[in-house]
Amino acid sequence: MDFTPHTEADVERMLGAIGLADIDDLFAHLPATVRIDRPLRLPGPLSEPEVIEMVDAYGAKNRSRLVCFAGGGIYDHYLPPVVRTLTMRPEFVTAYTPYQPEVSQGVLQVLFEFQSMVAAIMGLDVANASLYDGVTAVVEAMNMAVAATGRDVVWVSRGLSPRAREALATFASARGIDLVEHPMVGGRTAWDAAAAGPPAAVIFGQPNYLGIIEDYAAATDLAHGTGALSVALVDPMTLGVLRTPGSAGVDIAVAEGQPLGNPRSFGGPVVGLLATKLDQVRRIPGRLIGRTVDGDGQTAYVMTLRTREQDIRREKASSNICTNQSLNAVAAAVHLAWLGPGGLAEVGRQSAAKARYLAKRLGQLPGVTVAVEAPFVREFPVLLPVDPARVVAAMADRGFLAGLPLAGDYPEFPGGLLVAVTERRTRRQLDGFADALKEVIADG
Amino acid sequence: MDFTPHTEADVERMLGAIGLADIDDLFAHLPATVRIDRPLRLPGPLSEPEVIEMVDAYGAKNRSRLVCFAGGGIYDHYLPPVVRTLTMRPEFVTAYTPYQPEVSQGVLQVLFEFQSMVAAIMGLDVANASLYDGVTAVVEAMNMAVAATGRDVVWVSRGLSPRAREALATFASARGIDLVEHPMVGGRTAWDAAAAGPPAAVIFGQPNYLGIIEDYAAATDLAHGTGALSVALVDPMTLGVLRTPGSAGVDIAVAEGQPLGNPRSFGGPVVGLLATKLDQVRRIPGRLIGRTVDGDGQTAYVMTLRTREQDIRREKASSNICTNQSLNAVAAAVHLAWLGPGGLAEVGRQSAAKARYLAKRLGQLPGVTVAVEAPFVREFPVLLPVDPARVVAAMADRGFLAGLPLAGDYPEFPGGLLVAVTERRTRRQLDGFADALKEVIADG
Amino acid sequence: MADPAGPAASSPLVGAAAEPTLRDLSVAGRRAWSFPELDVPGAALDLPEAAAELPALPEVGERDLVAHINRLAQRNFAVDIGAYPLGSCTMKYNPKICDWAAEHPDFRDLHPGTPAHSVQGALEVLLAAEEVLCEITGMERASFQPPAGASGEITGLLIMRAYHQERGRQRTKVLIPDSAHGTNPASVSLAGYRAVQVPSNEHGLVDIDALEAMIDDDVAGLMLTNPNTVGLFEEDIVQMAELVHAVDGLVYYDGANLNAILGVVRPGDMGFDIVHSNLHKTFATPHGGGGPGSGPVAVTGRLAPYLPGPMPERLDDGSVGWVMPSASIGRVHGNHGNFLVVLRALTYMRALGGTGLRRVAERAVLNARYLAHMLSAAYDIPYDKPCMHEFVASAKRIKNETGVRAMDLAKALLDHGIHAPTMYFPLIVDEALMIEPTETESPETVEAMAAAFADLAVAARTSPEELHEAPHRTPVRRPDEARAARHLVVTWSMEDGDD
Amino acid sequence: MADPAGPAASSPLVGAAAEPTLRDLSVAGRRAWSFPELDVPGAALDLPEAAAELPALPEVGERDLVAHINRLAQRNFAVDIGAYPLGSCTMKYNPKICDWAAEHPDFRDLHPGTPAHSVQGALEVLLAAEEVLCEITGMERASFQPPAGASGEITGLLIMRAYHQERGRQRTKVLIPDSAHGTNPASVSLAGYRAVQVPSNEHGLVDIDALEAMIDDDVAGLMLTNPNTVGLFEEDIVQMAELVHAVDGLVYYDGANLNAILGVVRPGDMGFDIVHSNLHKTFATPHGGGGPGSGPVAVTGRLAPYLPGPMPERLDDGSVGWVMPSASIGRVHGNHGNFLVVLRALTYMRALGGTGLRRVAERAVLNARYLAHMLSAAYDIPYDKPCMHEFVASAKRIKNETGVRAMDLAKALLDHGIHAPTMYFPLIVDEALMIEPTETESPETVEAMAAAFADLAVAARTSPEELHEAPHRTPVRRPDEARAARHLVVTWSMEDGDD
Ligand SMILES: Cc1ncc(COP(=O)(O)O)c(C=O)c1O
Ligand SMILES: Cc1ncc(COP(=O)(O)O)c(C=O)c1O
Repeated sequence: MDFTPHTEADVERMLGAIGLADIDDLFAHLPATVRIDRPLRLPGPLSEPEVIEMVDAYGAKNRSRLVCFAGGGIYDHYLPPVVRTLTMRPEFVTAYTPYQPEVSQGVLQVLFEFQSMVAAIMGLDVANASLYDGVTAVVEAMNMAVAATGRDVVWVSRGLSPRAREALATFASARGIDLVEHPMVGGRTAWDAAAAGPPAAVIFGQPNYLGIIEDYAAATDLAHGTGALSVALVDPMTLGVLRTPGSAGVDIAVAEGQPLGNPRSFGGPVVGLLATKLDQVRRIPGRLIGRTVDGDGQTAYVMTLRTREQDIRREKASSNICTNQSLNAVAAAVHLAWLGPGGLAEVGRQSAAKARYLAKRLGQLPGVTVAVEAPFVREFPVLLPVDPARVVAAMADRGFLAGLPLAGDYPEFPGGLLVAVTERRTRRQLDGFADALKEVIADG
Repeated sequence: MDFTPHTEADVERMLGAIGLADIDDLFAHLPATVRIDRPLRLPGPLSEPEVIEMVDAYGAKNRSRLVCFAGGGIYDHYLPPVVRTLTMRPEFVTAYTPYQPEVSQGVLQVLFEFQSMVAAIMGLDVANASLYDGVTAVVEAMNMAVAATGRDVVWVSRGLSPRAREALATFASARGIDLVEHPMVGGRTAWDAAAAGPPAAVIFGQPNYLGIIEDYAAATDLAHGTGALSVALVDPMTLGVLRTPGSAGVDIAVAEGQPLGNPRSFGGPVVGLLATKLDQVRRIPGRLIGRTVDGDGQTAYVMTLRTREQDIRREKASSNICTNQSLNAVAAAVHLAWLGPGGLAEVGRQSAAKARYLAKRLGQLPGVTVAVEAPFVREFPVLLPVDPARVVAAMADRGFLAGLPLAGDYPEFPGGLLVAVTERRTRRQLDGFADALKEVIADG
Repeated sequence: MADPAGPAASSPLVGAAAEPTLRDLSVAGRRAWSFPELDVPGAALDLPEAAAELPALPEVGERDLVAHINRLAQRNFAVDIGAYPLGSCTMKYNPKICDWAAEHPDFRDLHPGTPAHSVQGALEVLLAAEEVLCEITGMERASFQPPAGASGEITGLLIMRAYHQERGRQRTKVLIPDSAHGTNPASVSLAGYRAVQVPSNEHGLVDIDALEAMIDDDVAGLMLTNPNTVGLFEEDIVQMAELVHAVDGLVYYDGANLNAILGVVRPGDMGFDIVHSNLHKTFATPHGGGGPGSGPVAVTGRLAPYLPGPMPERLDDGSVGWVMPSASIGRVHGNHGNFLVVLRALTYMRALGGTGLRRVAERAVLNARYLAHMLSAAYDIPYDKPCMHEFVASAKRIKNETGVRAMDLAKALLDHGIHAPTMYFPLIVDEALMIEPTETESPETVEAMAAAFADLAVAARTSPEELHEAPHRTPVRRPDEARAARHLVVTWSMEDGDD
Repeated sequence: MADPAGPAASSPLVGAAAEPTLRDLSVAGRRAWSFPELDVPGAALDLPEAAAELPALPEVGERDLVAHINRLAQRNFAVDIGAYPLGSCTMKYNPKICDWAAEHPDFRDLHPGTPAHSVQGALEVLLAAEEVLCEITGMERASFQPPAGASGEITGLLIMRAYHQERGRQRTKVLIPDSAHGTNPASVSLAGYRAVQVPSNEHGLVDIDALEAMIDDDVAGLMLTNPNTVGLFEEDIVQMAELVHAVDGLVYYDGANLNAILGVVRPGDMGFDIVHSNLHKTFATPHGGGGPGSGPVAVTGRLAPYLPGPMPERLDDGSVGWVMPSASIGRVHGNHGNFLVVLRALTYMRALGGTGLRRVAERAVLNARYLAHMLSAAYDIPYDKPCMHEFVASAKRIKNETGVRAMDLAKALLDHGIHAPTMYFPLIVDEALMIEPTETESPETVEAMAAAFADLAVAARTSPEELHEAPHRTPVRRPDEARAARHLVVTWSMEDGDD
């Protein structure tokens, strides 16, 4: 295929106008030693129907229709078609970052509404216009806390997503930040007030990676007692049934926003949410949309507090983020509006009720126990009598994505499998899952 | 689900404003004898996820992925995704007929471009803004010819689509129009100049229903010799390789436009095309878009020659058509522009070459013969040694929609199967089809 | 817009320039199409009647094509942009879930010639939709072959004709109220009947005495819209039906707009024999700028044998097959009608259920009644009967006092961000503005309509000339329609004539 | 627009009113959501940390939500509407077939935690894309974990750091030209390095003598964009790389915009060790109003062990699995990066093939060179070297003579139906207008850009005040950005402050 409109005659004419004889002359001033005198060795070109054939062929090698019980930040919630329909408007899809507000009010206002709704569900003052994902949002929160406190130690719950802890490790060392891990006891963080400090931040998951509800006060009091910022990685789909992090004293709340408007997408593109208190607004990473008026007094939206950003502040910027996940934020905004207060509550209520139902069913299977006593919301760890990796493989043959094995991240749970439930799972699927698991375990 | 925005409070308030106490009072003035005092006995209501479940369940009972060799007006050509993307813009999908040109320039201009491109591929002066489908377009053409000539006899080739001949019969009798059928010999129409007449129209298919190329001059000379209008039902996807009906002297060319921009859709919605000469323009049925200027001299498009239409002319209208197939016409326009001259020619060339290849392969199978000698374009009849209906069923089990049995429409071809080929069929599919057919025949 | 204009100057966001046509954008050698190389022997085809040259189509690349169509879309108003109170057109919001259904590959990619055993799902959809439609209309059987309302009308009238013919009668007249939609008389003519107008009375209803006087045994039937096109319910409907039945005529219900009666009254209970309805008005198919639609015809048991065919039927083996009704009028569409539109309608009817459909009627009427009430101060509402889902207001008084016509008011409404109502229809009301808010508009939106209309009534007095010039913000304004007909340019190959 | 305004008054087609927010549209009790009844026992949950009240979200029905978002979309410019010559942003047209691929259910519905055996197709896509990217850049291995260019930069710099650390060095400096994109210095700081600016010479290229003087063994590496941000090719690149390598520093290629060099030159052949590229600029992912993107990092063989992980690898059994590189810097994204963007890129790269990618470079440069040539009459082109895919023009002379600034010209361009170029970047050029026509614009469109710019140069002299006021047709004009920062309103719950 060819997406350049130029005909040979066009090329001739244009070359003539700029006084060149041959198309290669465009590159005559490049050092001959580095110019390549051969075509790139690549498959293709393909016609459009052949491209479709290729993508279908790759796709056929995926089991994309497994009934999903995997979570860990990415969930299979119901996504109404209207969200894609609206999000895929070409005016959103093919616009750049809204540098020219006169012709960008659409993107700007939707992102303003996104910020407003994210701040609302978090119970905090302000939110930014999106980050890459939940895990990098945790890293940005760490950087905010370090900048805010001038400290270089960060306390991290072992219950925080292992992926987030890995990313923190990747970015902390280069900047000389020490990460101190606090253990879990009975599925909840056992904070050690005597750990090396003082910390810039106290970071935990709510619910934590095992799906267990942490004690908010334990973390936020600890943080505030030491003058640190409390940072919570929350599950947005539980915010209809759990109190807001803001109301619980969290200073920076971050989240993996995928379940809001975005398909699982093999993990990307998704969207990171970050909300905080007004006093931290000048340390917020990335885009921030503000409301103002234009010359005629007309309401208008613009990117604001730009001096935080890399293109203005360069090496002193609050973050290096530039391109973010705007289109995914648009999808999240549309989905949040579709859900409204009642819908978000219903998602939480049904997911939790169905998770309990499944946990009960699984707990009755021979050799299977729910790993911890502590209350969970919609995701929970079970201990299996058989190697979870083998169980997941066998369950896939039965049409289920059974969950995420825990042993790799938590050796303390050798037979552990993390099972997630959403409102989308029907009772038939829950019962089918339990029955299939029973068979698989029986087969050993 | 509920798509009315009213809350109970809204309803209260509004009823109060108009002085009513109860919502049922809105209907108090209706005769009590006919008011129903029970809810309608219907399944539902369903939530959105349940609606999806229902549609998926019905869909699962269709074999929608059969490799398609059926034609007869509806074909499986390659439909580029860009056509749907553009056609489904909500501004096209959710607009009414463009009665207010000031806010309808989008639909009006696309339909003007549709008319222009349809006229171009037909080689005629003017085209309308769409009819229901190809078959009803034939009926409209008959009515135009009757109005133009004041005659009440119409000559019809037996090679014309049986569906079109059935529809002509449905509508002719009520208006006292006699249909005279002209036989086929060797797959082509054997016109009988001595048939009862004089005719208002001479109607034939090009290619005819068997896929055979008719002799244009035989039909048009006959028509013009008797002062009738010649009417051809053409296959738009062959117009890149066959001459235009206009250049061949056809007065009214009609077509099933489905392959232009529209999926097979179980036969509807599709789109009927109708093009004719300028001297017939005031008899054209349905919408016609014209170009003009507005008060500021700005180019503008409007519906024109409205006095032909039912809302103005009422019982004297050229047709009763009102709602037509605009959105399908938009899709056809986008697809025609995507194809351009080269693409339409390539579709015709490849479809024809592949049809010949398959006909050759099938002709080599034991007991199978190509039914007629005469040259075809991309669809052709074969005679099978086994009941075609049974063959089609057995081929479906092998993943093919083998074609359309002929015996019902043409008893003279008891073992006949009409096989259609498009550019989309790969050599692998063509060979697979031949191999599968061989097996099926062998199994009897 | 500033000159010279860049490509996007026709986008209302930044300009008001005319959008060039594809032919203006065409450059020899450009292309969007892309196919694999031919993978079978491609010897010269040497076909008879072969083309001498390539089709005269424009040559554009994908990039220019995409931008062109997107810009054109932005130049069009639509329900999904804002309120569209176009009377008799039922421009309600249609749920996106129904669009999803119509795009479902298990239906979208079906060939109509697929044998019944391989399309049981599609046939069951037709049966299920038929059941719902019959319960709503109080009829026995329904055919979905008619692709639109007008097609439903001619189908129903051919059934009427077949009914009388079988009884050896050559009746010639079909009675139609003077307020009838234009397709009614047009369909009557196509069916070989003569349309005879029944006058309306001062209440906007059929003058039943006049009707009675017209009844004789040359009357094949009566064709009626109820609620009629002025939005009023024909209260004497039962008597009217009896009058027609007395001469063994048939009563036809134009149910293009069922919104107002869903779950309230049923044509069958009122004495109707034949009912067509517009799925594209009442049952969740957006209008697509003029289609596609679906105009199913439902009939009483005794008329079922005349329905067009083939019809889907549940067979003894439990599967669904195609069966030709015993006395079928024949085929009225090339395939099975606009099937995907029927699928949309079924999803909508199931999503709402009986209670939801009744709610549609209640709120459609409530919105109309509420709006009529708010307008009655500044506009004449010619009839004293309470309206159903729509109503007609007259600008006659305003015109007499200010010279501002219904057309001026309709155009000016566009400047208020609301689509114009239907103008000058029905013909029995001077300076008619026919207004249908529909049930999917919120009270706030209905109030915004009322405020805009009120504002216009004032403006008609304060600045009539401004209204004569309206609209003021749209990319084109009052195109010259007379010129369009005089200097006919209906393809880009025709020379633009000039005055 | 006329008051009172109806709902669509914010659609540029009929009005210029502000669009209300969802909060303005919210009415207690409205809803769009719809779920089945709970089908398991739903006893009270009594969770700890339970919510006391419902989330403070707006309440709107589907109809109002749909119209609201559609109206907002119409208030936004986009490539699919018209030309968007925004320098350094590569706002080219992206083929719809790539959108189709990104929506493919076999990929869209995959959970990232699915074991490798069930997602072989996805892993093969990653391997295939890696191969192509390595051939294009002349590198050995590449990671697609970085979700955008800036993320690619920090990833590359952490690899640089790991390289030196493994060799027991604590280097502190990374050299960056003064023309570098803002993300470069920001990333350098995040990587724990100090960014040291290398000056440009009068040709707009890196001053190689100044560079040589800065080289010492405290230099971890050099970070370079080539073609640089003024659109010129760094002709001394080979020597520069040698200078840095001489102290065992690493040379980093900011390949955010590869358009100009596809199939022409390869960073690897120029001596670069680390390359990030932006799939969302060069490889068919539209920009989405600010993302998502994908910023893969490709490296030479010796640096492959440091890449983030896990990486997809072909295993002995022929399947593809996840493997952690031996000295990996660790994880930089929660999952596998923006996978669907990579899928788009692969479809694009395959559709074009080697010849097609070279054509992209040729025509991107041809369009830029042609436009620069046409502009040179009225605008200063500060450097004498031939440009690559983009160029910088300076409005300095115009400003001095007329007071019209680059900003005025950029805004006025909108009134011509063309998006504004990048303004005031790079910082080394006064009144910079950075212009990138891209290869997907036709010669006619490029000529329309030239005509518009020429018109503006004239207008600057004839009617400067009109340009100070531009744009004139857009729904809002020159919003007060200072006020936005002074009276911060970043959510609808914050009080709008007033001056
Ligand atoms: C009352 C009435 N009858 C008949 C019709 C004709 O229906 P259609 O446009 O689907 O042919 C319409 C709609 O235009 C109508 O409003
Ligand atoms: C030269 C250059 N480098 C780096 C970047 C940053 O890339 P991203 O916005 O994807 O983070 C960009 C684009 O903004 C760029 O143009």
